[in-house]
This record gives sequence, C-alpha cells and structure tokens, in this order.
Amino acid sequence: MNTIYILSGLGILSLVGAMFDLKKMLPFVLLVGIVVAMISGLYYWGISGSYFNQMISLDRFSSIYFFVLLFILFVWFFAFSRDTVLHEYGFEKLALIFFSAVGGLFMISFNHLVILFLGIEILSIPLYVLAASHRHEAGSIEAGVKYFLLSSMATGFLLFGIALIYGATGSFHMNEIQTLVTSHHMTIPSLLPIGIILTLIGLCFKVSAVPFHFWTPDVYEGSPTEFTAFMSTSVKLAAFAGLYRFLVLTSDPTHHSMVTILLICSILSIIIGNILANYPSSAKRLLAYSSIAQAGYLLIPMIYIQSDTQKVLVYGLVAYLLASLALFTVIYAMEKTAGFIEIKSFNGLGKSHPVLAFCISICLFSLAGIPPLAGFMGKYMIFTQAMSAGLNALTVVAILFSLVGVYYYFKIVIAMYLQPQVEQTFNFDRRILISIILLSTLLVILGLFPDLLFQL
Amino acid sequence: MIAVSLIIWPLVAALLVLFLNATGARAFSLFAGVVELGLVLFAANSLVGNQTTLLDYSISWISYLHSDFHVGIDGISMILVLLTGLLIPFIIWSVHRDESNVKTSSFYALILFMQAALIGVFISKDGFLFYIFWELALIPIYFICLRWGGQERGRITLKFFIYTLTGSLFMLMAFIYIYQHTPAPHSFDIQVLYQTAKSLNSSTQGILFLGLFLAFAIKMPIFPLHTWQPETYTMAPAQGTMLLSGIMLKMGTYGVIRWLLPMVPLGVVAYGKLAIVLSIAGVLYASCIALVQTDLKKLFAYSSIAHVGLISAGMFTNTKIGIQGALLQMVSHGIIVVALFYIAEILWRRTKTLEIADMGGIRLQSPFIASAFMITMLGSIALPLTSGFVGEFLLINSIFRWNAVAGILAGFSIILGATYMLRAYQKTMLGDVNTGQPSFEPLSIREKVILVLLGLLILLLGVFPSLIMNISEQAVDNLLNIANLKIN
Amino acid sequence: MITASFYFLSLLAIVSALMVIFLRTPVYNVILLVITFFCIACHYLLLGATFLAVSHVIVYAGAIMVLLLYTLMMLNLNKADEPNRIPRQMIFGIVVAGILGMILFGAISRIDNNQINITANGQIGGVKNLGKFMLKEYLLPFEAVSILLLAAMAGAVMLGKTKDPNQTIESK
Amino acid sequence: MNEVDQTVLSGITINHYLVLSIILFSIGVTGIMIRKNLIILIMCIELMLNAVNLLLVAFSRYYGDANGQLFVFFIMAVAAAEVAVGLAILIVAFHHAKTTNIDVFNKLKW
Amino acid sequence: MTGNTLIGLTPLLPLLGFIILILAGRRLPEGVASLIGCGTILVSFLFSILLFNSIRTSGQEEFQYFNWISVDTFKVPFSLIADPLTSLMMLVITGVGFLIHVYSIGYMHGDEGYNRFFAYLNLFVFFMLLLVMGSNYLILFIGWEGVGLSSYLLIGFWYKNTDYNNAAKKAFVMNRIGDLGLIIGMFLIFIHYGTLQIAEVNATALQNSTTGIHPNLTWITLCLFIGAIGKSAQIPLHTWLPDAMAGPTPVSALIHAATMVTAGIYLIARNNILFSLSPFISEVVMTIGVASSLMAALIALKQNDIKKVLAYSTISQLGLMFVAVGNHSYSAGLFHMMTHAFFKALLFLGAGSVIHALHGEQDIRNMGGLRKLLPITSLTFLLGALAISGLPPFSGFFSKDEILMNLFTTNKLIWVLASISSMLTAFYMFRLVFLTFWGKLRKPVDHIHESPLTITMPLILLAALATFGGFLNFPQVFGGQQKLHEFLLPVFTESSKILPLNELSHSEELMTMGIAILLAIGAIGLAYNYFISKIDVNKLLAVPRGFVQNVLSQKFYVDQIYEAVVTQPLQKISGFLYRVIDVRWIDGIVNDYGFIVRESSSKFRFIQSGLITQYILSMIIGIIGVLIASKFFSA
Repeated sequence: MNTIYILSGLGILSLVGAMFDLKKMLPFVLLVGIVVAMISGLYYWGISGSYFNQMISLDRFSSIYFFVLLFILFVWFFAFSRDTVLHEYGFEKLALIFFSAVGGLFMISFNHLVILFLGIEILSIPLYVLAASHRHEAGSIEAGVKYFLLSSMATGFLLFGIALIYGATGSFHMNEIQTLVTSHHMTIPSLLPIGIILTLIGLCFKVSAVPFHFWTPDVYEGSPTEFTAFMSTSVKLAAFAGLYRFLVLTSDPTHHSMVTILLICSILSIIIGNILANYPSSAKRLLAYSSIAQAGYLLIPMIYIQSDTQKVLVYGLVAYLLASLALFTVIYAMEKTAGFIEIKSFNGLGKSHPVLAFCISICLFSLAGIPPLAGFMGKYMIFTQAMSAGLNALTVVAILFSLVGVYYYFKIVIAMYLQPQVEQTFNFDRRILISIILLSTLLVILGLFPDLLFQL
Repeated sequence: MIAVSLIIWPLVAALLVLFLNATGARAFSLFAGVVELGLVLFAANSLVGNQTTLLDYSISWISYLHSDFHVGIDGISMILVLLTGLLIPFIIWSVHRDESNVKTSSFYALILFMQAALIGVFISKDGFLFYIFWELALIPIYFICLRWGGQERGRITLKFFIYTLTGSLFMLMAFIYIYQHTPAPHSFDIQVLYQTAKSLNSSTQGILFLGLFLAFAIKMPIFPLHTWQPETYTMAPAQGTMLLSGIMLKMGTYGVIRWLLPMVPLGVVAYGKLAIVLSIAGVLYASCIALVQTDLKKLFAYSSIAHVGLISAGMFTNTKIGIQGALLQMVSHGIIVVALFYIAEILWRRTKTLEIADMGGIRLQSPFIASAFMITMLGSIALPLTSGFVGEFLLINSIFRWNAVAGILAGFSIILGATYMLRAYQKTMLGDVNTGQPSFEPLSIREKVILVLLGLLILLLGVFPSLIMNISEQAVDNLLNIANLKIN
Repeated sequence: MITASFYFLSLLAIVSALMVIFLRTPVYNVILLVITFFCIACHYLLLGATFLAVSHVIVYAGAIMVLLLYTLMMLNLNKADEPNRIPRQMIFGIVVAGILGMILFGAISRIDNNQINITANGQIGGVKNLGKFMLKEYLLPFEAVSILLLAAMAGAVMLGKTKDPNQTIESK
Repeated sequence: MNEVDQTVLSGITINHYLVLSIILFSIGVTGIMIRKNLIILIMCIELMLNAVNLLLVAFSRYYGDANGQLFVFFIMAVAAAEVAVGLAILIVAFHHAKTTNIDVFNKLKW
Repeated sequence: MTGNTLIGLTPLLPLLGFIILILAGRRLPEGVASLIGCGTILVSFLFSILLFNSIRTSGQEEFQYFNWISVDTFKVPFSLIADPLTSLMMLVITGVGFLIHVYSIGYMHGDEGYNRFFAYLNLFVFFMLLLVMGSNYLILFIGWEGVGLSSYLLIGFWYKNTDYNNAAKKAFVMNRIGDLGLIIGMFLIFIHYGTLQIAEVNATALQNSTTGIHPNLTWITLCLFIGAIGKSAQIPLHTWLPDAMAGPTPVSALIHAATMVTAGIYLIARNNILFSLSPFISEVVMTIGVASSLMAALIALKQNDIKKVLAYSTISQLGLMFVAVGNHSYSAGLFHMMTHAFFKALLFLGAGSVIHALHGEQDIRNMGGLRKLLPITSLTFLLGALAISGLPPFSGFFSKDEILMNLFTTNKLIWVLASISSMLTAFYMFRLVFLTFWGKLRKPVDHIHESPLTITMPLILLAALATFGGFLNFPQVFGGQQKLHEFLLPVFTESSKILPLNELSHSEELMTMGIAILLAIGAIGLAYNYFISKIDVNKLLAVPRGFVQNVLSQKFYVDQIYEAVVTQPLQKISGFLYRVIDVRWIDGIVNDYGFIVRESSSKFRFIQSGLITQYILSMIIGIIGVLIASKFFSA
C-alpha cells in the first residue's frame, strides 16, 4: 500500500515541481522516491493481506510485480528523466508517468472489479496524453487519437463485461465471485461467461493480443519513444498481472470458454505478430510487432493455469520487459541524432559502438529466444508449460514462428555488424549507456541463473 | 573439477583477450589454447588412469527445472574434447599476422568462447545444460561469420542460424517431453532421461527420435538438410570454416551417439533405417555433386557432407564397430577438414581465388603446399595408414553388416571420393603454372609448421588408431549396454 | 403506468440514440444524445436510483454534453465534414453490430425471468446510503478517482494549453 | 420517493433492462463503426458507457445492492475524465489536421 | 639375426629411404640420393635372401609390430608373415627393384625431380613389401592401396603434363574400383570367418569344406578377384595400364610390369584354398584371363608406341597368369610371374634405353636400324623378346609351357585360346624388335649413342635372368628338378589336395611344347616376313584401314565406351544434381520458406491499414469471433 501512496505522492510532487521551477533538484528527489517506493514494496514480501475492505490484496507475487514495475520505472526515470524535464511540460509528463504507474500498481493488486477498472483507466488516460504529447508531430497526434479511441472502446466492452459479471454474481468482489464460480458453477446464469469473456477482451486489448492489437504498432511508432518505452513495458506488465489475477480468480476448471479465447489470441498473436514484423523498416514498428508476438507467447501459460504458471509468467515478462526497455532506450538515444530510426540506422554500430552493439545484440538474442539468455529461459518455461498442458500442436506453431522471429530480430544484428557505417555518428548519453548495460547484464544473469527469480 | 576448468578457462581467457590489442590477443589466445590443450591432456591422462572422480562435477543449477550443472568426461566425450583442444590452437594460430587490422581481439575472444561452448556440449551430462551449450556454440560462430565472412554473409549466416535453430528447437521439444515423463521430482539428468525415454512406447519413441534426429541431422548435416552448409563454409572466414567443419559438425554426430541412440532405442529400431538410407543417399549425392564443383571450398564442403554421411550411417547401425569407427572418423575428419580448409585459405591468400580453374601448377611454385595437400587429400580419400582409412573401413564394415547393398553403395564413396579429390588436386597443384596467376609467395614458417603438424597427426592416427579407440572403448560398451537393454 | 413509462422511455432512448448515430449534423447529435441521457436518467428514477439519476443529469447533460457542445462551437465543427458515407461500410457496420447484439441476446436468453422486486433495503439508491458506501467501503476507489481526475486534468491542460511551439528550455 | 421505491415494476423483468441496454450498447458500437467524426465517436462511446450504467443500475435494483450504483459513479467520473482528455486530444488533432475526420489519421500504418 | 627381425626390418628400409629422400628434397646431391635409394633396396634384397634361407628351413615366420585395430571382435594386428610365397615375391620385388633402381640412376640423371623419383620408388617398394608380407587382409590392403598411390605418384611424375596427370588419376581411380571389391571381400570374410588373418581364414575355409562348400565363398572370391582385376589390369579394368606408360620408363618396368600388376596373381595365389574351393569363380578367373590375354595381344598388334606395345603385352601375359591360377596351377602362375618380371623388366628397360638414346622418341614408326647404334640394348632386348615369345631355352618358354601344359589337361578351349595369344605375342614382339632394331632409322636423330653403364648393367643382368631363369623350374620331362615348385609346395599343398591336377603323360607334354614352339617360330617368321623382307614398312605403319584395323588400333573402343557410358553420364548426372536438385529444389525449398514469410508479411500488412475505422471494425469482428468460438467450444 505504501508503495501506491509514495508513488502518488511523487506524482503530485512533480506537479508541484512544474509550478515551481525545480529542474535541478527534483529529478534526483524523485529518483530517490522511486527507490524508497521499491523498498517499501519489499515490505510486503512475506506478508499477504488485503486492504481497504479487501479491495486490494497483496501477496508475494504482487510484491514481485510491484518491484519489477518500480524497477522499470527506475531505469526509465534514470535514462529519460533528465531529457524529459528539459522539454516543455517536463514535470507534467513525469507526473503522468507516475500516475500511470500507480494505475499499474492497482491493476497488479486489484481484488475488486472497480479497482481493476480504475487501475486500467489510471494507467491509460495519462498514456493517451503522453502519446499525443509531441503536439507538433503528426505521428504523435495520430498515436494519441488512435490510442484514445480504440482504448475507450475497449473500455466500453470491459465495462459491459463487468456489468454482466455483476449481473450474474451480484458482486464486484473477486473473492465472492471466486467462491461463486468454484462452488456453484452449475447454477450460475450464462451471463457470467459472457461477462468474463468481455472483460478478458478488455484486458487482452491492453496486452495487445491479436485481434485486439491494432492500436499497438501505430501507437508505439507514433508516440514519443520515451513513452513508447514505458508503454511497452509497464502497461504490458500491469496488463498481464491483471489478466492473470483475473483469470485465477474467475477461472472455473470445467469451463472451456476462456481456454478458447486465450488459445485463439495467443496463436493469432504469435502468427500475426511474427509475420508482420518482417515488413516494416522502422525499428520501433518492428519492436511493436514483436511485442505483439511476445504477448502471444506470454499468453500460452495462462491457457491452462497450473501451479507454477505465475512464476513462468513473471519470468517471461521480466525477460521481455528488460529487453524491450533497453531497445526502446537505444532507439530513443539514436533518434536524438537521426530523427526517424530505421533498421538501416543501426548500420555499422558494431564498429562504432562495440559495447552498445553487444548489449543490443544480447537484447535481441534474448527476444529471439537464444540461450542462455533470459528470453530463452522464459520461452523454454512457457513451452514446458504448454507441453505439460498437452498443447503440443500450439508449441510446434510457437516454435516455428519463433524462428520467424529470429529472422527479423537478426535484421538489426546484421545491420550492426555487417553493413557499412552510416555517416551519422551517434552520441550516447552516459545514463543511457549505463541503463542499457544494466538491462542486458540482467538478461544474461537471469538467463544463466533463472533460480534468482524462481526461488522467490 | 578438471572438467569444469575445461569450460571455465577458455571463458576466462576470452574475457581477458578482449582487453588486448589484436596482436596481443592473438598471442594470448594461442597461449590459452595451448594451456587448454594441456588441461585436456591432463584430463585424458586422468581418464586413462581411471581417476574418474576428477572428471565428474555436479552442482545444483536451476532447481526449478531440476537441472544440474553436471559435466563429466567419459571416453566418448574425451575423444571430442581432445579433438576440440587439439584443433583450436591450430585454428587460432592459422590467423595470419597481417590480418590484425581486421581480426581484432573480439575474433579471438569469440573463438575461445566457442571452444568453451563446444567442450560444454561434449561433456554435459544434463539434458538442459547440453541444450544450452548446444545453442551457445551457435552464437560465436554466427558472429565470426557475420563480421569476417565473405560475400552475402548476412543472408547466409542468417539462413544457417535459423536452419540449425529449427532443428534444435525440435530437439528441445523432445527433451521437454521426456523430462515431463521423468518420475516425480523431474530431472534432466542423462541417466534419468535414458531410463524414462526407454520406457516410453514405440510410437512415442519414434516421434522423439524424429525430433532429436532433426537437430542432429541439420547440424551434421545429412541429406537433404544440408544446403546451408556449402554456402556457409564458402562464405565463412577460414577460421570459421575450420571451426564449423572441424568441430561444430561433430556436435551433431556426438549428439547422435550420446543423446539419440541410447535414449530412444525403439525409435532407432523404427527410424534408424531411414537415417541410414538418408545418410547413404547423402554420401553418394554429395560425392556426385563434389565432382562438378568448381570452387575449392565448396568442393571440400560437399566432400565433408559425404564423409559425415558415412559417419552417420555407421553410427545408426548401432553396433560397436560402427560407433567406434564413427568416433575415430570424427577425429580424423576434424583434422583433415581443418587441414583442407587451411590449405584453401593459404591458396586464397596468394591467388585471391578459389576457383579451381584459375589455379594450376602450384606444385611448381611451392612443392611444400602440394605435399601437404597430398597428405591431407590422401587422408580424405581414406588411404590406408592415414587416419581416414581405419574409420572409414570400420564404418563401411558396419554398414555392410547391416545391409550388403547399403554397404556397397557406401563403398562407392571411396571411388567417387578419390575422383573428385584427385581432380581438385590435379587442377590446382599439377599442370603448368596458370598464366593468369601472380607469383606464389612462399609459405611462412608458421604455415609450414601448422601443415606439418596436421599432416603428422593424420599419419599418426592412421598408424596408431588405437590411441583413439582405446579411450572410447569402455564408454562405447556402456553406451551400447544402455541402448540395447530394451531390444534384447 | 410504470410499465408504460418504461416502454416509452426505452423507445425514446433507442430512437434518439439511433438518430445520434444516423443524423449528420453534430449539434443535433449532441442534443439527441442529451435526450437519450435524460431517458436513461428517468430509467434510473424508475429503478429507484434517485441520487444517481440526479448526478447523471448533472454530470452528463450538464457537464459532458456542454463540454462537447462547447468544443463543437469553439472549433466550428458543426458542418458535417465527414465525406459522404459509403453505404456499404454503413451497412456492414450495422450488420456487424447487429450480429454482436444477437450474440449478446443469445447469451442472456437463459436468464431467469424474475421480476424486479423491491428488496428489503429500499433505501439503497439514497444519498445517505450511497455516501456511507462511498466513504467507507469505496474509500480507496474514491481516492483513486481523485488521482485519475488529477492526471486527466494535468493531461488535458498540457495538451490544450498552447505555448510557443519553440519554447523549450533547450532552444533557449 | 417512497412511492416509487415501493412500487413493483410490474411486468418489467430484468430481461427488459438487459435487452434495452444491449440495444443501446449495440447502437453505440454501430455508431463507432459507421461514423468518422471524432467528436461523434466520443459521443458513441459515452452511449456505450451509459448502456453499461443502465445495466448496472438495473442489476443493482435486482439484487438490492448498492455496489452497482456506486460503480456507476466511478464510471461517470472516468467518463468525464476520458471526455476531457479526449477533447484535449481532439483539439490538438484539429489544430493539426484542420478536421476531425479520423480517416486522415492514417499516416502510421504497415 | 632371426627371421623374425628380418621380417620386421625388410620393409622398413625402403620406408626409411623414402623418408630421408622426401624430407631432404632437392638439397641432397644426386649421388647421395641414388646411394640411399639403391642402398636401402639392396640391403632389403640381402635381407630377403637371408630370409629366404631361413624360410627354407623353418617354413614360415611371423612378426608383429603392434596391435593395429581392435574393436569388439574386429582385431587386426599389424603383423607381417614370411612363407615361401612371400619370400619368392620379396626376392623378385627387391631384386628386380634393385636393378631398376640402379638403372634409374642413369635414366633419370639430370631430371629435376631426381631425388623425388627415388623417394617414390622406395615408397613403392615399401608398400609392395607390405602387400606381399601382410599376414592379414588389411595389411595386404595397406600395401595394395599404397602401391596404387606410388603408381599414381610415379605415373604423374612429370606433373606439368596434363595428359600424364590424367593417366595417373585414371590409374588410381580404376584401381580404386578394384579396391572396393577387395574391401567388400574383406567384409564378407570378416562376417563369415570372424577374422582377417589370411592363414586362419584359409584354414577355416578348408575345415568348412568338409561339411560342404560355403555359399558365400563364391561372393568372397568374386570380390577378391575384382580387386585382382583392378590391380592387374584385366578386362574390364585394363584401360589404365597402357595410359600408365606416361610415367618414366623404370616405373613402367618396376610397377607396371614386374611387380605391382602381379599383385592380383599374388592375391589369388595367397588365397589359393578359397579359390580352389570355388570352382565357378576359378572358371571366371580363367575366362577373364584368357579374354584379356587375347584382347591385349590383338591390340598390341597395332600399337606404335614402344611402351604401349609392352604395356599391352603385360596385360596379355598377366591374363595368361590368371589363366594359370584360375586353373589352380598356382606355382606355374607364379613361375611365369617371376620369369615375366625378368623379361618384361628387361624389355621395358631396353625400351627405356632406346627412348633415352633417342631423346624421348617413343614411336616405333620413327625408329629402325638401332641394332648397330645400340648394340647392348638391342641384344638384351632381343633376348627378352625371345623369352617372352616362349622359345627354348629362354625362361619364358618354361613358364608359359607349364601353364599351357596344365591347361591342356583341364580345358582344351582355353588352351587353344591361350596358345593363340602366345603366338600373337611372339608376332607383335618381333614386330617391335624388327621395327626398332632392324631396317634403317626412319627419322634421323642426332647423337645416338649407347646408354651409360648404370643402364646397360641392369640390362645385362636382367638378360641373364631372362635367359636362364627358366631353369629354376626345369621340367621333369627333361630330367630337371622343379626347384621352385617344390619350394612353393607348402603353400599350395592343401589346395592341390582339393583339386589334384591331372598329371600329363610325357608324350603329351612334349606335344604341347612342340606346338607352342612351332607357333612361336611361325609367328616370328611371319613378323620377319612382314616387317623385314617383304613389303614397304611405311605402308604398314600408315593410318589403319578397314574395320578390324580400326577396332584394333582404337583398342576395341573400350575407352570411348567408358567415356560414353560412365564418365559422361556421371558428369551429367552430377551437374543435374547440383544445379537442379540441390540448388533449385532442395535449397530452393529452404529459401522459399524465407520468401513465404516475407511475402506473407507484405501481404498481411494490409490488415494494419492505419485507418481507425477499419481497426474498430476488425476488433469488433474479432470480438464476435471470440464470442462465437467460446460459445462453440463450451457447448
């Protein structure tokens, strides 16, 4: 709980900072604040409990998610805050990021549908603004419009689903719903499955699973890259955490409807994401498609929830988030010199910036699922889960399309090491370098010693 | 402990190398390779002296997956570790000094990294660990090819990478499947995997066989999964080709011996025939294609496919003669093919071409390289008293015992092999000097020493094949005991 | 009487909603939407949610729709600047939405036919009851909404307020 | 107020409200699909949300449970916030494109 | 020194010579090189004599270097054996070899590859000794392949010349075809007898024969025979031998006449029990032998290259030897092998001397009248020709006669054919002699002089051997003692028990001799008639006319047939496999996957059209789809 307080406080603090010109000092204070929030999140490590009339429940996993979200926020803040503050409405943007993160925290720990709903909205609404925050760029505005419209519509469906769930159970409280689902599943009216499905669709929209993914490439590409970096990481994290929580609390072992949805969504995401990623020349768009595909992989373990699905999901998510954040950070840094970043823009990076190129390669390899990086371990666990659930055919499809993934991730690797250097010389901020190195090192360490996460 | 140090030392050396300049890196990595060879020989000595405790090491690694960092060296592993330890110094040393502006320290680091991964593949006793090393070995070679390769390297390396990855992912699926059928706290330990897989029913084993076989067949490669190989060999830098053909290819053959034959005996019963037929078809097919190759490296590449097809066919007969022959032939092929590609590199450095038609009369200019080529070629065409002979003889013998027609067809490779290798030798070395060629710079001492050592190895193993076969004998017996338990 | 008013309100709501989506002049759309909202507010009254009905009118008709109308006027958007609608797309949209509606109908068709009855607690829709709920059980969402509104406000201001496009710290 | 409260809505079942709200919801969805004016789209979304609200209130009455109504408050708050942000985006977009037709926002694709 | 050590040392000496010579390369002066080259062979020869002596008393000696291969039941020691058969072969190899080495000193003088030449020769002797001394098939096979390699190296010794290189390659590859047969034979032997020790195999086969002939024996012997065909240049693998004449003449003498090509005879003699136990294959051996003999003799009639004539004559003589071993008269075959080594080496060296004197001229159409210019050469050559033609008392007469005599009792048809072949031999040999040494020089060459002593000395020695070698096995009908036959007897005792040869009555024996002598004299007379006394020689040597002449001068078109049936199709198929199957199909399919992905990417991208309306529509359709699907699956 304290984490949520602190983070909200930090958001308000940065709004205050916007009023008084505090560019020198405040970012550092905020950074410290994030660290404090991170530590406070760890306070709930061993304790699991419910708060506010059981609207929020915290347990080990939500504290892990908290920690990961805050860690991402920390890295994001470390890498981008200085630049962001210098722009117009810098502190407002930071405040929006904090608020958005608060929304994420709600989604992670919700135990009541109103919190889920509010969490989603608190997460999203600042992001609509941030997506459109480069008010003079057509792409940014377009991203904002698209994100806003599609997301609002998805919210409509989500709400309709929640309303139907309420209609079927008479409660918004997850515990009560769960009791009803598990004990009386034969007598529950047919409103419930439809309600759950519609809610799931709303959540699937947030994780950008096909066929609810349409916003993803356009928004990721159009938004200012620093916010894309945040979007592609924290939103995914919160959405997956929320989705998992929702599934666990409402799933009825005898009911196949959710299985069907998730199965369809994950297969389609893997196929469409991987195939479409081959076309674009824009690096951001490529990563956007790849994030769709990754979402598809991450949906696999949730099809049949098993005892260790949670762990697998956390691991897979972390592996994806670290790599994705690092890559968007790189793109951000390059955009400052080159403007629009295509795959071509990476040409020759292997020679001019060997360390950076190495780190980028690690991230790409991890996303492509090459051992022994975290991305591979994540995929491995996911496939194991799928196979133990008997989804052998799905595993084969996933494997085949992950090979397609190798193809497009490697386009960047090849550009870095094979192609002659482009004329532009990129300058990389020390902060950016440090964050990328940190992230890629984590990928290696987590890959080699997955127990670090699994023993939690 | 020594087993772990075999992996750790090259890794440490690879890291250290990164901090040196190109010349220093070359010297240091060579030193590291030699030290590693010393370690390997020490390990071999321990193995012969039956101090097997030194060679086994296990520590809990991923407890969630019940996968241990379990490495151990038995006779079969020892042979391949020896091969790796032996060839890497040559490969490092084969880098020409004036390439230091191109081949920077990262090149040597990658080679050493590769060595660590390869040794890891050969000594892993845990399925998951094996898979990790298996893929890990792909990364350095990928970068070596990508950064220092030739024409079209982007496309070709990617194809190579994805191709091999495809196979290994199916292997992974097979492993996962077996793992999930291991008794309750699951385990990736090789013995547990053996026992589990063997207890599965025949059709399941068949499917597992196909999954595993795909991975190994692509790596070797076996017809018709071979098309990545000639391109890659041609494009890769000399050292990359040597690594690929000399050692990396053996990952596939080793995989068959260690992870396929004992794992799914019923699968071998069901599909072993298919494997042998494909292998032999590949032998003839690749030999025929080698007949019409005009590019020296491509010719060697196809000849390599032919030789490996023979190894594979021999292994799949699942007999001691076949497997021992295969092991011997792996070592022999490793040495020979490295020598061949090194010769190609030497020729390329001087003539700037690999087209056979553009060379000729090199023997007049440099009798030394002609002799080296001759010895290597003799090894390659399996002349008795060269290392190639005994292995090939045992392999064809095992195939012949399996099926006479298959044996005879496999035997045709010795005729075709002689034809294309002699043709290559004649067109490059003999005849009069090709008028279009620049004067042939004499070989340096370094080049001569490498070739002499490799040549001596070829002859040594031809005269004393038992040096290799004694090492693996016990291990092969054990392996066959496991593999045949269910059939009998 | 109540049944009649239910049907009347429903019909009005549906018709005006249909006109919202089919009429092409934005101002009419807004007015008709307000009518729909009023009908819905009346339904709330029928259902005993008195406070909600009032807030609904205030928030939607009073605030949101005024805001929309204001924007329309400010930007002078009243002319229908949509190109001639392609009937095919319109028909397609209607068909798809119809299918969606049918599916939803199909899903709920098996619900029990209970009439809506007054339950023991007749005061659930009252201010007092809702207030208690809001500030006790729903304290957290209540606070969360404040964050949401703060964020929305900051965001809207950020986007809406025009500064000199070149006025960034960097350019100084 | 008591009179209303205590009156049985005779003949009106929960299904009636379900049907009504589905119809309104579908109309909202139809509007989103067939209209291209951004501001109308926002309105259609509001229509969808109101359909949900109506349903929630009906269920609230059906169960005699205030939670449903409280949820409606939050939806209203969120709707207001969304409209605010939406209109802000709309203004920015209008300044940039001089139109509110969403079909002009098709630069980001493929 | 015991026999044991001698066995071990004998082959090592030439190897040592080879190693020294090849390592020293051109740095060694010619004198030293020839000293090493000849010296090692001479010592080997002396050892062989010592060994011969010890064998005569002990019968058989064995020596094992180390254990070579040991896998499962497959155990092959690196061991050598010496028994009478081996000893005979060793004496021939080292003895004739030594003479040829000495000859080479003069012949190769001044060649830039002088040292290399001696190195290769030594290597050859080493492998040849391994071949005959190997106690098991695998050691034999080492030598078998090794001599092939030496042959390859020596044929292509002048490697600048592409034709020579092609000839070398052809020889190697055709040998390999035979080798494959031998390998498969070994597999079969191993499968059926569980060992590769020659002695054990033969002993086991003998034991088995009491219970009935093993059916696979036919296959085994056939495979071995295929090996022999390849090495000994019999039909259908004979075409490499004439081409092999590209090598320096001493090579032709040593490898392609005296020793290597007789390895096939040795192989069959070594496995005499196996062959005796499979009469059918023996028939095949005889048939192939006589066919090769006849065919080669016919071809030799129209050859104009002095060495080619001798090459075909070698094939012909080898055919005769095969007839002998196929007829189970092994010692007769070996006897002929020995005498053939003498006189054919002599002939080749003589031819070499001629070529040397004429500065490389090999075409007999350009020669003539050399009798006076090269007296020693022509005399020795004539002796050799008389020996090969089978005139008494030269060695060839006795050995050939023994073969024919044995044939007469078993197979009259083959006897007739063999007799015709030997008559043809006499004819073409004397055609050669007359055209070369008689008449007058048709194409004048400057500075023709007799060869140096290093060349003539071996000629004289070999001439002596060719002349008197026959007395080693002097027929009993003339009251002689068949020393060689007796010496070899222990090797062939068992097989002669299986198939005892019919003893010929003395009258019959004399009759066959008489026929043979008459035929030979007649042929020589005919040759004299044609090439000296009667018609215009130049006309005879002109372009061949008519079908028969064409066929003969084109060597029965065998090379052309092989080209059309094997080589060309193989090239075509290979090219097809590479360009169509490999590149277009197999690789094409692989590449197509990448293409499909890229294509589908550029096709499917249209779902991401950028239009919000479409996105909304698609999403709602997606929702509908999901709802329907869940409904469908939950039911």
